[in-house]
Amino acid sequence: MISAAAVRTIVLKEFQSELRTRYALNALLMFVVTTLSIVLFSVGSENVSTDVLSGILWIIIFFSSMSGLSRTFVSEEERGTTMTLQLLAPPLVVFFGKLVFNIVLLFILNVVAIGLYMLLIGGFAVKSYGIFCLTIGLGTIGLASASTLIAAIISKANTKGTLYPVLSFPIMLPLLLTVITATRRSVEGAVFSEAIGEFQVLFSYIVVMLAVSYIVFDYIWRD
Amino acid sequence: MISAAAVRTIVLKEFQSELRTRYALNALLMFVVTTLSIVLFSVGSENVSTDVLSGILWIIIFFSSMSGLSRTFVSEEERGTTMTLQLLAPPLVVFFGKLVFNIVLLFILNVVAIGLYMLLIGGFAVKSYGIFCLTIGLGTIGLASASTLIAAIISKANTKGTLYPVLSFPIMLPLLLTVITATRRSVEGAVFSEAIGEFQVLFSYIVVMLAVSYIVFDYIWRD
Amino acid sequence: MLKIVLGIWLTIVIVVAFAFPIVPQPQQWFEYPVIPGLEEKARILFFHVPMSWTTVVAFFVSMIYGIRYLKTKNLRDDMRSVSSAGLGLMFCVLATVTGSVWAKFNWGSFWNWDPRETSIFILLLIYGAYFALRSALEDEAKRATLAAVYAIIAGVTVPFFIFVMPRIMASLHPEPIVNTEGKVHMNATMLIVFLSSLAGFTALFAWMLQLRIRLARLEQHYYQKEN
Amino acid sequence: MRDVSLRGTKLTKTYNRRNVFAQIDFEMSGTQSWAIVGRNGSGKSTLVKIIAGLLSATSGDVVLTVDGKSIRRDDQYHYIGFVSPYLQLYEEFTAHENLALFSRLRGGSLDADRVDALLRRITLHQRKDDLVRTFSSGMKQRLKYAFALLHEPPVLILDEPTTNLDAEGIELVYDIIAEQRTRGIAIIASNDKEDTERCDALIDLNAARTPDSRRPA
Amino acid sequence: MRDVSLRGTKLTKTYNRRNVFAQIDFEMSGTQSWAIVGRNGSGKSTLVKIIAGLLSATSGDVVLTVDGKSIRRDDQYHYIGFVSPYLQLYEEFTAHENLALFSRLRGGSLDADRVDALLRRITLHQRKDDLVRTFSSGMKQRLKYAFALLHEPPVLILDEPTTNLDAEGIELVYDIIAEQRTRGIAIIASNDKEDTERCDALIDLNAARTPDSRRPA
Ligand code: HEM
Ligand SMILES: Nc1ncnc2c1ncn2[C@@H]1O[C@H](COP(=O)(O)OP(=O)(O)OP(=O)(O)O)[C@@H](O)[C@H]1O
Ligand SMILES: Nc1ncnc2c1ncn2[C@@H]1O[C@H](COP(=O)(O)OP(=O)(O)OP(=O)(O)O)[C@@H](O)[C@H]1O
Ligand SMILES: [Mg+2]
Ligand SMILES: [Mg+2]
Repeated sequence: MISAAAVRTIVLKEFQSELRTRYALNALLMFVVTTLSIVLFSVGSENVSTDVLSGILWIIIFFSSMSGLSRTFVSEEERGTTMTLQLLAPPLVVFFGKLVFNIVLLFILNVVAIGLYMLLIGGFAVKSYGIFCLTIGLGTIGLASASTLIAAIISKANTKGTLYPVLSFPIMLPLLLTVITATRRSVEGAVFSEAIGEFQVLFSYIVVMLAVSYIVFDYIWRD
Repeated sequence: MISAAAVRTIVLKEFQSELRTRYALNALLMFVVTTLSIVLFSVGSENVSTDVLSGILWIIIFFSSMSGLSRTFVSEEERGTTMTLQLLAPPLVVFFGKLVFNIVLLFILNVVAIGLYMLLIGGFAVKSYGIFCLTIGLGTIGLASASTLIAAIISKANTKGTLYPVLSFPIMLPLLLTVITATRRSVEGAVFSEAIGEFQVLFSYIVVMLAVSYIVFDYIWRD
Repeated sequence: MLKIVLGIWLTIVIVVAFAFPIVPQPQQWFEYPVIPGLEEKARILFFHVPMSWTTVVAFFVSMIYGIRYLKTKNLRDDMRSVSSAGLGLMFCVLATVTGSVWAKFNWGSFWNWDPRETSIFILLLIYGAYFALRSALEDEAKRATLAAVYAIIAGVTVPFFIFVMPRIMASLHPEPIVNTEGKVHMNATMLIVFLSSLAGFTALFAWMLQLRIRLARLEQHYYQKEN
Repeated sequence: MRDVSLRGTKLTKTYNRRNVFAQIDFEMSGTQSWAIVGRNGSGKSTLVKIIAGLLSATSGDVVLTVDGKSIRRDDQYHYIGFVSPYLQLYEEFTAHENLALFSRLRGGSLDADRVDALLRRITLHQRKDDLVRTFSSGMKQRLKYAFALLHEPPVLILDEPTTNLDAEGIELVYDIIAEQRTRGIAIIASNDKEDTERCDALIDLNAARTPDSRRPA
Repeated sequence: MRDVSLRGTKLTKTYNRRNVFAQIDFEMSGTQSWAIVGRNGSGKSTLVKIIAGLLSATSGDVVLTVDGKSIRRDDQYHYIGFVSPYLQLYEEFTAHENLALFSRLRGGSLDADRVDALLRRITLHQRKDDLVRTFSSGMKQRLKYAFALLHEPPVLILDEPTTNLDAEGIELVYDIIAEQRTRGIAIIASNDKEDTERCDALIDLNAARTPDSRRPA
């Protein structure tokens, strides 16, 4: 049984800690800015297909999530506070606390990234905003739930930083491919019904991920 | 005065530690593979301009280095071994030890990454190898020295967190932009004289970085 | 005993696979029909598909033993899980290599992001990730647990690929023979050989797995003798 | 006062095939205080972690019973207070923020008075708004006691209770232990004779060790 | 035996405007052993870090003189041995690998015999090929002594020397201190009376504290 109050407390703690240390936020923004400008530079003048553009957008987001979200559990592990948390709250409270925090964090990140992206890259003009927003929303949640779970796993491993993309990419690929397609559709100005398939995939992906997390997190969290 | 023997010992220690934690081996290679395939997925079938291709190549390298090198000092700080090192060797020995290690690591990484990149992406065929190799060489050293210094600063930054992005981004960018241009030239088959400008930039970049490191490292390293 | 039977079985499959001619309108029982776009090259079907099939099987076997480990906490199950994954990785590489060699002759290039190539490549990545994770964990119990967990996570994402892939990229692959509409391009002979090859490879996998498990167990005993 | 009992049966812990200890049984109940002793590396911390549910035993199990019904592992945290050198609080927060966080997580809402009382008791009240990062080893150790006592746990587990503490701090610890014995079970794992001599019962891991396990000495 | 002296003049440490201690003077030399005492948070560790050159004082300075000539800060590490709870060795290496590394860094080459002798002395010889990560708190503490003694430093600084150690381990520490007094200076910062009572001289930070500095109590 999970107490909502406890979950909220965890989320708040994460935010407070984040504001104190600015660890994730900085890393996130740095990656976004850096990659964006590199992409900008390399794509430069020529006009690339919307395919590639929406692809690049999500790659940026994926990598930024790597530098930011991947640390949620790692930081606890490194500071040795995992044990403290285990003594304070049941596993699932911790998980959902972290999850919610990650979703919010990633959402902020996405808004920034996409804002800059649209601002800076001319070729990338969204036509059907309904699809676009829904894609961002579902994509964020999906990405966050997957990364939270993977982050929990790598926190126990030796090679944390490098391991994250290695583990998460195959898991997130179906998600990425789907959001990329959906994004492309929104740029090409498709009508909602065309993108319904993608949304079904995204939705079921989220459900499955959460279900699995619910079952396996206990094994990861406890030594 | 810096003892070469001591520097070598530090380098060896780093390698042993990397092998122990399987950083270099599995994870880092899988990392490159993953990153590459991500790019391949997004670029997919269609043929992109050499501009974009050389840009992408360095994005991959940048990410790999970020996930690998940026942690050289952070890991000491997190494990609380900074003090131990301070009691074992003078600051500059530590710095050059880490630097050499980073250069070697990054170089191996680059060779692998570039090898795979050329193998898998048809559009990316280097014409003037002289320029290409020199770019890789200088680029590696430059990237390594920059990340080593930044890594040192980050390691202390947990108290003053905001420093990281503000710092590393402007430092890295000029280097990246230059190597990307140089790489593009090599793919377009430019003659050496055309790329001389880039090389001058790269070279002076490295010199400046090392000079700065030499001066400031002591302050960073000591509390 | 088992291995002898298996040996004979596979030999027959191989011989038959290559010996029987491929003709436009098969009259005799020993003739294969022409599959448009494959012609003579169709013969690799008998090896290439079973391999990729075994890859998938191996992965799920590994996952199931993983789940069993989480239940029993018995390191033996983990050992089985790893062994299966190891074999899976091998078959995966074989399928990819045979596939790409084949692709070279059929499509003119070793690699083009065909859905099935992509899917097997992802399996390759998953296997790689699985072993990367294992090598990053020292404590046996922890390693076993997390590997199992990862196998499960990867397992549940596989179905998504099956659904997602076709939607986003056109296949160069010949009209699937084991396809959804269930229309079969093979005549009886071909199907029989194909299926017996499939069975043969699966049996081969089972046998090798059991070998590896025995080996691992012996190593363990040896280790225990050590200290 | 709640009636608690803690039963361990055939507890064995093995790391990569090397036994730390094997077949340990104990039955703690009522208001007893138990000492866990043994030389360095004998397994005190390991055993204590297993009892607290922070580590799973290789075989055997621990059952915590409160007021007649046995507690699921997921809920154990609710009945256990734990202090040890390898336990870390949030260094980027102040002493007060830490305790406030814990109090919220435990009770659902902040019990300001209790937090305040505890801060005074561990004599960190003037420093309550300084970051834990800036605390001295002893001050951190004191704060851990506040962490452990916040919810008045029926089971209090102390690993090396007096490390880093000055005379005054040690007195405080002994008070806490004495007080705990009026509330429930106190488990003390320590190398320091003084810490353990007052206890009612004792688990000696030097004795419990199985021959196949190597020892530092 | 080398002739060492360590002079501290007007040492003051202030953390964001709060004095930890002020105007501390001392003159250690020959073969003395010095005790640094004071309640939790009085500044023992801070002072000790400053003496070891791991932390810079806000004002005042420490001068280490060996065989008549004073040592630059960058070279101090060469003459100082340091043991403390907040010092960490490389956990991904084995005990032996750690010592080998240190020996190489210090001497330029591995002194196998010395490493071996030290491992025996701290009774970790059987465990020398296990990762430090898997060590118990006391085993880690023992290893730190090997780290500090490897280069037979003229100045040995111990912060809370006996934490985590069992009776046998504590004996070992007292031997080491006694031995150090035949070789040079021993500085012991501790909360435990027993550790410090044998010392020749004493710095009491409770006394040295300036009124404006807040104290935990
Ligand atoms: C790198 C190259 C290739 C790879 C990695 C590859 C991979 C695979 C995989 C994983 C399967 C099993 C999927 C399934 O059973 O549904 C498969 C089946 C098959 N492949 Fe390929 N393949 C490659 C090239 C080719 C080529 C060049 C052809 C023929 C032109 C081909 C024809 C087939 C056929 C006919 C099947 C069986 C159809 C079916 O099972 O639905 N493949 N391949
Ligand atoms: N980084 C820091 N920033 C601010 N204040 C600090 C910092 N480090 C230590 N202090 C303060 O300096 C004082 C002395 O700390 P120190 O660790 O030296 O105490 P100590 O004598 O070692 O205590 P203990 O016996 O508990 O180890 C404490 O009040 C502590 O809060
Ligand atoms: N993660 C681990 N992997 C392998 N061995 C371990 C691990 N943790 C502890 N050990 C071993 O288990 C034994 C007991 O460790 P533990 O920390 O419980 O000892 P302890 O009684 O607490 O000693 P101390 O008095 O020094 O704290 C030690 O020999 C240690 O090497
Ligand atoms: Mg212990
Ligand atoms: Mg101290």
